[in-house]
Amino acid sequence: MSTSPVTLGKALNMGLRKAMEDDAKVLLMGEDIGKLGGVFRVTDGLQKDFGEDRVIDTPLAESGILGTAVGLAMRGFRPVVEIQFDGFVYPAYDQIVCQVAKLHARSRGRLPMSIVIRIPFGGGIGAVEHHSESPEAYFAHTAGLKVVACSNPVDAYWMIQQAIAHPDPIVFFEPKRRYWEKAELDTEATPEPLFASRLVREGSQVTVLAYGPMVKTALQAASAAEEEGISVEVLDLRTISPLDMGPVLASVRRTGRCVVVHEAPSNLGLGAELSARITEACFYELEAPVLRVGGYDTPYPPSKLEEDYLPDLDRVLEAVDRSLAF
Amino acid sequence: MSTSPVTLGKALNMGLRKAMEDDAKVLLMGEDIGKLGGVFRVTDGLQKDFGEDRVIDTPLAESGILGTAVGLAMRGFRPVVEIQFDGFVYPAYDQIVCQVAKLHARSRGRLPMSIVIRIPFGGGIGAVEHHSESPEAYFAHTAGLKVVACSNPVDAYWMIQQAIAHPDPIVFFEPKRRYWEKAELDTEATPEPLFASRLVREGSQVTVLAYGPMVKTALQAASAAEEEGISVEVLDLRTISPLDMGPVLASVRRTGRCVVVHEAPSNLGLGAELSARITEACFYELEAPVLRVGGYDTPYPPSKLEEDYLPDLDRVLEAVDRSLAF
Amino acid sequence: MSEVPEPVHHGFEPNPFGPHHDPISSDPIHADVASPVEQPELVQLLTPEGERVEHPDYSIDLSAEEVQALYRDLALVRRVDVEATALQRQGELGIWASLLGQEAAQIGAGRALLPDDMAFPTYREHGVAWCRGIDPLSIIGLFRGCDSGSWDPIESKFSLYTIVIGAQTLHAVGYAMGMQRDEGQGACLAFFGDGATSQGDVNEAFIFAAVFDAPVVFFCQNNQYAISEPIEKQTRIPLYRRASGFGFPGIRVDGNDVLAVLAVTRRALEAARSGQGPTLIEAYTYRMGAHTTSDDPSRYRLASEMEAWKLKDPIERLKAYLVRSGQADAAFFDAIQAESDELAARVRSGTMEMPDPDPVSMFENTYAEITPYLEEQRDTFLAYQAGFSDQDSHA
Amino acid sequence: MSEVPEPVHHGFEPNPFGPHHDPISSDPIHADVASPVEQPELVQLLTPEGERVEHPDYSIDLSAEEVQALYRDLALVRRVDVEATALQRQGELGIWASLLGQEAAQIGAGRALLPDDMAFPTYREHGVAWCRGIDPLSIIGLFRGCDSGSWDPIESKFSLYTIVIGAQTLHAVGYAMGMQRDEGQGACLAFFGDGATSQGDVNEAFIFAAVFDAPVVFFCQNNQYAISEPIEKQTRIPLYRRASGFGFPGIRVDGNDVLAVLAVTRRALEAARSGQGPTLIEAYTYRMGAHTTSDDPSRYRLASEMEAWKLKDPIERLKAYLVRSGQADAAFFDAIQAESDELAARVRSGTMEMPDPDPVSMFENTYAEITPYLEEQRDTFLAYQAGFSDQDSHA
Ligand SMILES: Cc1ncc(C[n+]2csc(CCOP(=O)(O)OP(=O)(O)O)c2C)c(N)n1
Ligand SMILES: Cc1ncc(C[n+]2csc(CCOP(=O)(O)OP(=O)(O)O)c2C)c(N)n1
Ligand SMILES: [Mg+2]
Ligand SMILES: [Mg+2]
Repeated sequence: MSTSPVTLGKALNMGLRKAMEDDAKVLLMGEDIGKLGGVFRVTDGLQKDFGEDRVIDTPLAESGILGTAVGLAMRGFRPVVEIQFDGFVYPAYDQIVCQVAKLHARSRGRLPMSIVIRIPFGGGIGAVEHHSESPEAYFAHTAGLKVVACSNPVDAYWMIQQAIAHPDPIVFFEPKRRYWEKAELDTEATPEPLFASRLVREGSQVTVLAYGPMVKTALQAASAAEEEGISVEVLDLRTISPLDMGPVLASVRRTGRCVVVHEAPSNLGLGAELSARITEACFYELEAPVLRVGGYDTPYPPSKLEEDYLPDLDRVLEAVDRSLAF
Repeated sequence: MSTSPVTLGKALNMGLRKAMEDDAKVLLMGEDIGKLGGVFRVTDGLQKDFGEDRVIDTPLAESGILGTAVGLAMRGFRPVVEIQFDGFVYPAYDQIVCQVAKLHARSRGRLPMSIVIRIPFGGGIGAVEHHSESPEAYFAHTAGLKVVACSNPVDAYWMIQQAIAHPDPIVFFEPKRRYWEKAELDTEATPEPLFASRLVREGSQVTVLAYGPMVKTALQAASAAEEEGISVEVLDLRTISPLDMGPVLASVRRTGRCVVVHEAPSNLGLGAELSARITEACFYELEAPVLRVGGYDTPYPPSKLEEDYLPDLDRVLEAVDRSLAF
Repeated sequence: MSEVPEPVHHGFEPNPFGPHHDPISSDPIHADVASPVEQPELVQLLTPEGERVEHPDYSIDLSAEEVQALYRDLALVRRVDVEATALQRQGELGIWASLLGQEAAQIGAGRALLPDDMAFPTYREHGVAWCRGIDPLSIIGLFRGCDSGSWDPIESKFSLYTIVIGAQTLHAVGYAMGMQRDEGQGACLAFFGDGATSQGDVNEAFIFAAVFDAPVVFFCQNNQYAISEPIEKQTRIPLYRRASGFGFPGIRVDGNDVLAVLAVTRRALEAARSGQGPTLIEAYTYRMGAHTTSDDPSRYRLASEMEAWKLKDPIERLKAYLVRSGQADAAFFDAIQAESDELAARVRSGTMEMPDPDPVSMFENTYAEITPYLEEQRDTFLAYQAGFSDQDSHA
Repeated sequence: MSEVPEPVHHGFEPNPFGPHHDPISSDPIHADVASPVEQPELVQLLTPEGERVEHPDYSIDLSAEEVQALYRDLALVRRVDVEATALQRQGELGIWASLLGQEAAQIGAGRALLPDDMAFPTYREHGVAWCRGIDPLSIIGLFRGCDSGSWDPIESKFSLYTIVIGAQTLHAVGYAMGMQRDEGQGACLAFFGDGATSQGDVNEAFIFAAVFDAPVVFFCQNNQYAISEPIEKQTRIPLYRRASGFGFPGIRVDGNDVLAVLAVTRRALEAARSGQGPTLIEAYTYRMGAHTTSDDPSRYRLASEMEAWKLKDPIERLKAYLVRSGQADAAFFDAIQAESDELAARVRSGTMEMPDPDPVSMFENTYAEITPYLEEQRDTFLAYQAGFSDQDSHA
């Protein structure tokens, strides 16, 4: 019996451990990931067990981390990079967008670029600025990268392993405010594929799309809607780039209505792309335009205001109602 | 009589000169903008006339350029930064996204952040990699920034001055392959406002939205369509963030159909946002989904393939036909 | 803010920045590489035991009142820090970044500033903020989540706290370039940590400052750790030597000796103001507390290390000097203690009473000229909020 | 590629990297700051007049054949460069970045590489590519717009050209860290220009290399300009001294002296391979042509400067040495001339005959595992293309 309740953070830790055991080329790199085990303890104990050569406390320089990860990947290693917080990935943006994303294409497929960039993302933990951002759209707009987000411990465990084993560079978003949430994890189950969305709650009237931290919010909204007699279907996108449109379109064709939820600012957030694709594919089936519930188009506010800023159950419900009113 | 034919590059040069004459706080910063006058000669002669203190050849470091521009802006200057090519803005991404975009909000409005970031963008000049990118969506998704693109010499002359005089940070995109195109410029005319879109060709059947280099392409497509008996309306967006939705929605309400054209990759490009907003606002008026003609979701290809990669007249027409077929 | 005294002014030592000497040896490859193990001497004017010592290059001559004022600064900022840590533990602050152990580095640097100078802090320079007249409650507001720093950075000549490591060093250089271009008489003082020296931005700041001879002093508090990572993860050689690779002077000062820090920083600022460009000061000190209240230093460092540094405590040291030299008596220390407690009480009550920010403020300052799109979002938000309060009032 | 000879191997000089000496003077603030004006001596084994000189620290002992082989390298890469420039002028290439004047720096460095070493070029290292056995036509393909470099970077141990300034220096350090972690016997050689030294990435590369003792040699070709900007816009002091700030050796070598470059680079690579970490080599040279064929150097530099550097031409210098020392006769030079012309002809015809890339290739290598979304775009594209050729065939 291999099932036990673990937190999302612990599941990631277990997944990383498994990936390191399975493949000696897997290395972890980042700031404070060694003795400290990372500020969220996701790498706890790994340096002790795998040594300083495989769990590398790097200098405090994100471009340096990604740039050296590129060199290690060229040499056949599989670096898994931890960015300490979402807001600190930008110094590495050039290396990610111009090098990590492009080297496979530039080398006509000759340079392996198996890099996983782990980013704890999103708000809701009462942090100071730069610690609560949702930069996924920046990466999803970048050809050459793949982008995924886990929402629960079971996915966290499997997806991190799948991401590490995958040949393409992947930006792996972790919902930081869900690190401490628990679920039963069966480490001997057969995982779902990495680049697949999942129907997490069936419903008939409105499809709600979410990923990462917002999946739970969407599910809560669906429960609340049920009490009001509204049947909401919820999909956990899991993969942000490429989008897995099959299940999304199937659901929207059933319900005729769709609401997309994410913490990132609305303007040019994932909701925009989903709206455009769904509308193009389901033009005659849609009963209402795809509606978006996102962060406002302002810098992430001081934490006393984050509850006002972040999409919550009520804002999702409000959008569901608006959709139904069309 | 103040009208004369000038190229887009020259118009920018004249606009910069005028802005520097009008306000002693205006400084230019960048690589090779002094004696060389910039690789596109947009700053030609300005260092000679305004001195090295106001036209600053910086060290070769984009983050350094933007970071020092922030300090100069705090001190009350109005730095106008030249990024040599689109693909070289990423080392400065952190300073732009975390500092330039946020300092007004972080300081509760106390720190002036009047910075213009000039970026020659787009392809079509047969360049090597990193010299043909269209990164506007990255900036448009960033709250705190404003983003505009000029498409012709007249706009170039006025918009650069308006951008410099504006209190907020602006990413100013220049269509590099149009630098050498000429138009009559009346320097005593009254300019249109900076954040306004413009109807550039009237039509009744399909609205085509474009900005920067693609405006000309859209106009060519409209002419070709006319020969086939199709009436295409073309809008030059001019402002990318904020979008000026008024004229866009008015046009789409008239035509019932819309095609968005840009060189940037389609996934999460401006077309996505425009599609989402137009569909939400004109849900019952649309005869077809908003269609997008963009770059493919691959790295910008070697120049021998750029004609295949870039949206052209034919691809716009093809989308117009598809829209009409709905 | 009435609690904060005026900066102490003094005549400056003669300018130490003469023509540079090139120490190239005959063996080119070893010309200027330091040994990785050797620890250089640091400038010290006060031993850990509080004995006043002379230094061949740096001297300082302060009246008893001036030394007392420094002691008062140190004591008060530590007291505020302790209170803020307690407030965080009690759930009043989201997080707190303690300056414990770094008071002398910050007060020495902060008191070296003249009115025209501009300081660029990280997130830990509460002591420098104090010297610039910033109400501690403004600092606390940031850690409580009310704002991103409510002081006026232009008025107070103290820029906003900067959390993205190293970014502010470039702002300082840019601001200094501005000073070169207008009537500026001042210099900039850019703060950063040992870990920050690894960031590209900090190195680019060195380059811009050197190339433009910008009036800026780089003040690195080497508190031995970047969160959990010891200094060896950032550099092979003492940090102050980084400057030599960029062609400007670097110096290491005992960061727990407020007199030495004051003397060294004054001189570097004066050099910057007089057109000699940048200096790098490495204030060698120790973070006696956790990185922030979220951190657990027991995971990465030994208690014995802390014990060793306790003997170098910056406040005990100055106190010993004041006592030993007869410049202060028990009554003085009692008065400071009383003032500290009063200040702490004010900080505590001020924190508890601090109003939450108005939600609509998040829309208001995104731009100097708000966009129609954001106006719409704001109005929708306000209507939505009003809907709730309607509900509330109807319920 | 049959034209390229095997690298010349030699015994290595005794390891020069002993324990470091610290040149700190008694005046701390001036400890290691160089004068901004003074130009340090550079390592030279051949005077501009082609006279063989000795250097106290660096020596080299080559057979006549070996020196001839170096001459051949220099002459052939220059000839290819001239041909490529001509091809660009004739519209066959979009742009060309000439190495004119930098041949000795590149051949000296390239020939110092051993088979296990890995080189990381900028966009100008055609000479190094040559030493790594890359067909010049592969280089030309990039500038013609056919690809981003068609050689196999792993096979050839020559990474892709990197246009984003400085990015490759971090790749080199990462690759070197990989060598430390597997059975690697080699070292990395990272190329960059004088302008690149201002980029954060390059400085971060210095830090990572120093902290991890990575087997990497940083090879900076100081060709005096970053496009139009002279070296003074990037640094106050000679560039090789940058390394001292990071705690590893830096050395300046006459970049127009192929023997000196070879000797210095070999020794630094050997130090790296034997676990002593990084070295910075500044090859002091001159870009005799334009930055690229798009550039107009007359806007920013004087013809007289060029005249002065012509006297230091790297090829003339080696030729003079060969002649003066009787190691080569007219027949040798004639043969090289003939070989050059043949090579140039092959490059020319190869360029003209170079097939355009298959458009569908732009979709194929974006990912190792293509996404369904991109597959759809590819299929749409293919159908759309097919539509046109249908039209064509119907017309
Ligand atoms: C760009 C960036 N990366 C990572 C972080 C997370 N972080 C916050 S403080 C810190 C350590 C800073 O160390 P140091 O510069 O020595 O300053 P200290 O905290 O010791 O004063 C890190 C890694 C950050 N704030 N910014
Ligand atoms: C990040 C980045 N910024 C700007 C450019 C444009 N650019 C191309 S070459 C060059 C000058 C490089 O100078 P240097 O490093 O001295 O190399 P050199 O060309 O002289 O060999 C510049 C600014 C670039 N390629 N990358
Ligand atoms: Mg520190
Ligand atoms: Mg150069």
